[in-house]
Amino acid sequence: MSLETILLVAAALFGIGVYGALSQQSFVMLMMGLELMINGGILALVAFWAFTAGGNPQGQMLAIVFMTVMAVEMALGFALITNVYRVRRADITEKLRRLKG
Amino acid sequence: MDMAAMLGDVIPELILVVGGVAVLLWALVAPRRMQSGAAFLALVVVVLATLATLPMLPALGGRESLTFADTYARDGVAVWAKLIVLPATAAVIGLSVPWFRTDPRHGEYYTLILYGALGAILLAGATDLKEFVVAMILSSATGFVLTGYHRRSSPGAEAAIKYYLIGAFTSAAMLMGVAYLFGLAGSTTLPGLRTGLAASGGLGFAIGASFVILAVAFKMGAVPAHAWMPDVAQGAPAPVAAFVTSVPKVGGLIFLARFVLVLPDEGLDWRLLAAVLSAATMTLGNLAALWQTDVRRLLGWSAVSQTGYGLMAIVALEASGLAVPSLLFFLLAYLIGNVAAFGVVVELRGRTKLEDYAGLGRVRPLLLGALLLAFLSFIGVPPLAGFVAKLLLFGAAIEAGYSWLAVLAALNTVVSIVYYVRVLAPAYFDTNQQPISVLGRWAAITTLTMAGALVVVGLAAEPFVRAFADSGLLP
Amino acid sequence: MIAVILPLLPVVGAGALLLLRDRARLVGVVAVATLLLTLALATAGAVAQPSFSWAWSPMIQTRLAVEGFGRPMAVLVPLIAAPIVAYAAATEDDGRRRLLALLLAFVGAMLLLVSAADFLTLLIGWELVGFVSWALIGHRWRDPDAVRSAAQAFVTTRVGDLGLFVAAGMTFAATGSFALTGLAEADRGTLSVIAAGVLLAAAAKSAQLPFSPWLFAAMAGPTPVSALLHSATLVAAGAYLLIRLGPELAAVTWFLPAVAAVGISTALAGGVVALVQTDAKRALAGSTSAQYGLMFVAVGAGSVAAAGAQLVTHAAFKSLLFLGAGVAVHATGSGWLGGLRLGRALPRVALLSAVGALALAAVPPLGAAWSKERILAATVEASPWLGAGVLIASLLTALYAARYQLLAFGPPEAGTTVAQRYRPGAAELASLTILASVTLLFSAVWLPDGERFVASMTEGALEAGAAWETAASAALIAVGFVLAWQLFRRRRLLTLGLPDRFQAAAADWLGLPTATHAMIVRPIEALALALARLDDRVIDAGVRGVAWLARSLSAVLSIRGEWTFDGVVRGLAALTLGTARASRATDDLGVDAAVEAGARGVGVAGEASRRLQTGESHHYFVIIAVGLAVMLGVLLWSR
Amino acid sequence: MSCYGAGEDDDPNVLSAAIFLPIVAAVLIFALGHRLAWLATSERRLQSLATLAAAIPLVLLALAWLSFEGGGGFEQVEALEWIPTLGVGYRVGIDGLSLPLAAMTALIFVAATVYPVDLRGRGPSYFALMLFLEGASIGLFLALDLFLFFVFWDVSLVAMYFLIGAWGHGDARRSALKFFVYTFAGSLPLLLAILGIYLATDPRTFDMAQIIEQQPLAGAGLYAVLVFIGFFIGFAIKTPLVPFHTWLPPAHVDAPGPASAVLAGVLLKMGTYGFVRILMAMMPDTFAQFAFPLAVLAVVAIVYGSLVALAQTNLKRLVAYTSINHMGYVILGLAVAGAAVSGQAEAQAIALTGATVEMVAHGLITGSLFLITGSILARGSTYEITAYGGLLQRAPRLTGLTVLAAFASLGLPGLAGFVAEIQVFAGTLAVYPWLAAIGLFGIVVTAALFLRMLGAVFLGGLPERWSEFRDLGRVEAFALAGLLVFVVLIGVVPAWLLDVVDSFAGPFVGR
Repeated sequence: MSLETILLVAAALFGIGVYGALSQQSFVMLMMGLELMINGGILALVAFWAFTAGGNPQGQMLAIVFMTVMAVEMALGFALITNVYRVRRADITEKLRRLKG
Repeated sequence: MDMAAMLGDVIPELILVVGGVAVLLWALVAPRRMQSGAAFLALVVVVLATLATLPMLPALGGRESLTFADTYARDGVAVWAKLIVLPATAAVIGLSVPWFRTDPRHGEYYTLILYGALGAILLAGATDLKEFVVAMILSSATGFVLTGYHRRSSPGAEAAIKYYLIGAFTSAAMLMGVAYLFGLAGSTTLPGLRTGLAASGGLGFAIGASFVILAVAFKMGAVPAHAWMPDVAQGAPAPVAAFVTSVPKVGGLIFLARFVLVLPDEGLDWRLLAAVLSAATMTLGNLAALWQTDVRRLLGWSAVSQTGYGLMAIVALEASGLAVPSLLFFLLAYLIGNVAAFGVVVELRGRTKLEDYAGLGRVRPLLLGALLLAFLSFIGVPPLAGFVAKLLLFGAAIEAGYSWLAVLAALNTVVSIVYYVRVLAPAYFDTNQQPISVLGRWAAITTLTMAGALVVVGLAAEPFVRAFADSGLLP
Repeated sequence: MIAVILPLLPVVGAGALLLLRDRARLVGVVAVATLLLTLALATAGAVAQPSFSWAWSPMIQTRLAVEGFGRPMAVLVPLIAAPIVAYAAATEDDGRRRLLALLLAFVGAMLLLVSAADFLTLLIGWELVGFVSWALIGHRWRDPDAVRSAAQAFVTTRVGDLGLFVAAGMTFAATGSFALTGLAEADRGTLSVIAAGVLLAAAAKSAQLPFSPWLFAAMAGPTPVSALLHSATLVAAGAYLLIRLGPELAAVTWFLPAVAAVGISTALAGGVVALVQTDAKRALAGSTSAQYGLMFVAVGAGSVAAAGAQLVTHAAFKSLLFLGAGVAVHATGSGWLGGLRLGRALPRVALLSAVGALALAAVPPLGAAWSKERILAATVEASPWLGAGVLIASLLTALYAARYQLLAFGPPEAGTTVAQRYRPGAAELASLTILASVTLLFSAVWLPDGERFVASMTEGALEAGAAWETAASAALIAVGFVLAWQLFRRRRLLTLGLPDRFQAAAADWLGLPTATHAMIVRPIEALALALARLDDRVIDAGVRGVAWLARSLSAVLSIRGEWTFDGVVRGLAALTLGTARASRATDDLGVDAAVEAGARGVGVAGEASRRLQTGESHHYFVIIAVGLAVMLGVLLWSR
Repeated sequence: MSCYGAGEDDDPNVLSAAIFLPIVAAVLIFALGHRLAWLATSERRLQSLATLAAAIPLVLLALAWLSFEGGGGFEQVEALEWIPTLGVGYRVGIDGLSLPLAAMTALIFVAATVYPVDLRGRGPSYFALMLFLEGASIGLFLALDLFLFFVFWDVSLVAMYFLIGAWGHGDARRSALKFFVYTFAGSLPLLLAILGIYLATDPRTFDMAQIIEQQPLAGAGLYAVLVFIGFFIGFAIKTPLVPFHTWLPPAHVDAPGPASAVLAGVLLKMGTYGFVRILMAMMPDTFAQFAFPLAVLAVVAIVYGSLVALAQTNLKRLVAYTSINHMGYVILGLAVAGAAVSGQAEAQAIALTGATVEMVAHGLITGSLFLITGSILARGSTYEITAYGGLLQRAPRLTGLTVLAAFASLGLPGLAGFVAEIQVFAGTLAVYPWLAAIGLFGIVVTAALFLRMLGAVFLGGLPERWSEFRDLGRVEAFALAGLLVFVVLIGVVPAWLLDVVDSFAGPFVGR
């Protein structure tokens, strides 16, 4: 297992996430896309930490920070989604086109 | 380096943290009629934080250095960032009081505001990627919630979700970028990056840098992650709009400045990148603002274009002595003007249709005056603060050899006149007499104070320019 | 100091008149008194030769001086003006006060002109004379024709003024001052430019070809106005200028011949016009051009003295003739030479006018004859052809002088009687008499000292003519008279038996006015109109460029359609298409306001960039993705 | 600051007072105009008060004129630090160039303020704007600091925008916007150019006198050219020079009479003033490079302006285009003065003097012409020349003053215009003879078009509809007379003005 391969996997995760975010309409799918992207990031980070940074503790802290970020964002995200669903009965982005131009 | 000394470097931040909690507790315990006491409390917190900041001014003997193991800067720029953000926050609180009076439970709103400000401040001081990420999330998260604060407002919800989606998307990219930078440099602190990156370059590095810059662009509402700005401006509660469209920019721009300076010069041409972003942002913002019929949305787009102007300072960093002063002065002038402009909207109970402003001059001459000053300052008409800012920005760009950017900015300014005048002309020339109901003293006072500040800062620019010129930008 | 008071005095008088209430007698008295005072002052000045200079600015000195040929002119102007003003006071009822005031101002301006010792002052006087003449010709302002004629006269002469502008400017450029005396220092090239300017100015003012027609337009003014501007003021200025500057400019080789050429052609053409004109005043106007033509010839022949003498004598008899014609017109209500013949009706006027006619025809021993003879002598000296021309001219002169007198004041046809509508009052007769006696007085020039006196006054030499020349001209005059008398008896004098159309054309300066109107005025007006249209929708490449940019930008941004990755590719295709469309659009733009077009273009771009904000989050994601790609590109490409 | 010459005299702050008293008055009138009953009730009272305020600078500048020594260099300088970090200072002073222009400005503003106009029930704002604009305009001419100069430059645009938009007629708002955007588009290149020259100074300063001393762009090559272009665009739009003139006619036609009097009389001068004060003084050799093309442009403006004016049937457009023609004379004179020729110092000085006098003369003459058009519109409610005729019968005063102004404008000797034009042409003939020859053409056309206008409007038969046409009121007549008196004074005894101007022009061209 070399750094490159892991980075490739990470990139793949990220890419899939991006594609999901771009192609999907449903909020849930979108969130999953974002989730994947973040995971790609975390994976890349850990790989770097292990291979190049030589176990620099900053890396671990960073990883923790990343996970917190993920948690916070997801929590917020679903809160906002439920709210917009309550107000607008919207579960896909298509239905939110009032603010435009 | 002992803990106490280090804590001494972040007293204002601590005050905000503690204060935020205090406000939250108040909001939980206080009965409904006392909710607005939270506002007062928050105001006190802000004032205390400001007072705690003053002694850190280099001019007043504050020493400039990195602290907490090079993860946080207490240099002139960071101090001034606080001194720009905190008054703006205070003003926003002033605007919020009458706006939320009718809202039964809104104490925690002020906690969010305080933490939003804290996020911007931390971002402005961050010299470490962890710090950066945390600050970004703090500021974004509060921003999302504030935008959707009116739970029953449909545009509010829509704006919030859109703001969130773009934020999440870019922050995901940010994480990837941070990971790469850490991987290449083997360190997360900016000084570490400088030494670590000096050797490297190449694709990985480019990915790292651009992903991080993208995230910052989102925070500032710069192309390509600008789309949320008009939506938020239109959908969010007016005071929140004033806050979210301006305060985060302080953190974003200043961190960007710190960040690009550690990128190796012989590596990537970050100046060009910043110039391109600046050009695209100001142009798109102005063009899109041209035909808006909703004043708030118009302000949102103009906020985008303003970010573009601000980026000119980044382009000139270290190539012109005017760069740092122009950066700070721009932020100062812009925040004042933005709060003043949104203040008028607030005072008009959030009236936002263009035609609602016709004949404003006859009924509310002072409000029109405030709007006029704000817009003229955005355009850059002397002797208002905005003019000095533009002067410094243009000067910095020209000195840095980016005259084309200055010329483009000039052309954009001409375009911007048109949409500002589209609001002002009917407001002044029309003479319809129907009374316009307003929100009340607090908002009016705040707005007029801000408008007055535009004149004062413009005429008495010397102390600021001098101080800005003397403040260091670490690392 | 006199030098300053001299031109100011009449102006002050004019001001006084405007303050007076319009009481016919008083006004007239004041006016005439002013002129007499001026006359006395001028005579004193002519003797004392005062001069006065003052600084405009540290760089510009102006100087007034009664010197050289300015001396006789200074005397002549008020001398002639006084009787004319008296006549005007007596005859003109509508706006008398304004008319008299203007006439006085006219005299003042002319005096300023003749006492100018530098180009700047000269130019000032020159243009003021023109301005006052505008006001005078347009005196009957309710009549649109009068207004138009006034404008024509002013503009035409102003074309000439440009010559003086150039002359003044070049003098300053060459010598660093405007002084007339500076001409000597000017180098050849400059001097010939100056000469050209002076000739242009003089020709225009003195109604030489091709400017002559404005003199007809000037007829729109009341009779006294014509009388004054034909004799001693406006028209005289041109000849005066040449007489004053001729010697200095003679250094330019082509100058004198050119002057002579202009002069002789005008003399002949004017003679023809005067001969075929059927309107009394216009006939006289034609003769004016002709007579000034003779002065030009004299200058061209190098004898300013003769020219000067001619100018002075002509002033006297031409004003006399005009006033006479005025009376005739007044009497019959029309100037048509076919319907006058007031010999019986107005015997005294006829008699006085006859004096003028004889002078015009240059019958010895009148002063005019003397000057005419000297002119002939000088020209024969210069070139025989010129001499021949002058001889022909004097034959024409004799003819039209006789024709005019016979048709205007000749014996009426048997049986017809002119209705006695009007009898000239004492004032009119008096002024006529004065002018006639002045004309007669000038005969004194034949006296032994006349020669020297004229020479000293004009500061020029004179050579006596050979006997045969005198004889020849005398013979020609006789021939002319006889011919005229014969035609008169045969009732052919009015038409000279010419076909009407030819006569009409010839009488109207051989169609010159229509020509100039068609060839100069119309084109300029057309051009002006065209430019004005152009200006209303400016086209200038630069701003169109902006329009183009804006529009193509808009075309680029206005790409709709689903934003997916291959959508971007389609986008690129659409971009090229859009650009093409945009450029075509620019051509369609055609000729509407460029600035507006630019603005509109930006506006369109604005619309377009709003479309970018579709409101759909995943579109925003695409934008971000593309932007990110671009950022990466910039970073990588820039290394 | 040694370069201030013989300034520093002991009755200080006259100039600052001239700048700021009207502005203070403006603020007061704006604040109290509606509050104080005795003002709000009577517009007449308000107007006379405003006129008094507007007259203050005139008096002060007259004092300054009396104590003016004309030693060359700036006099009566008042300087204080403003933004020393950037080398910005509040510096005002006078020399032979700015003093006449400032005085002319004050005079025009008095006439414009007292001139009757339809206030549309918002008198206070109107007079406040007028006074504010007066202060700004005077300040612009007195400013000795590029920063200050630009401040006044932009501020005056804003004020004029509101004047046109709120009290104009026809499509006023659009014209006002066009004016604002177009001239602002001109002011930004100006700003960039100012920065360009500022960044070249060492030590960094906006102080005009120091920049003139330093000549920072001497031999700066392309950089200097770019800066020149920036200044040129800025000033050419304001002047305006063909082809940058398209904002002028609509702005004038739709502006209220007094406003267009100010616009033509004062604001246009800011452009030409900038040409001299900044371009010629601070980068002479670059200017010399472009002197000839500039002269050509000027001649184009002269001929073009006069021809287009000739074809106008709208009284106000006609006057507007003659302004373009006259500004052409000014630029021609400046180009000649700045040209790189040797041994013509005399002619160049006279050309510069002429150009300066033309600025003043055009201000007074065209100012009064625009006021007159305002009065005519107020009575006849149309600018169409063909609609009028024979007004002399009903309105001798109006006619007399118009004839005077018109002939002054077409350059009749004895009036101010001639004094300027003859000097410009005398100078030009020495340097660019052929251009001068072409330019002279404009003089004839101007004569033709004014005579045609006079004939069509005031002479000939009186149409029935104007049988009740009112002559000028006393106030109007006085205001116009106040301007035209100086036209005559300058025309008959020019020395008092020419001496002052020459004290600047002579040394400037090194005579």
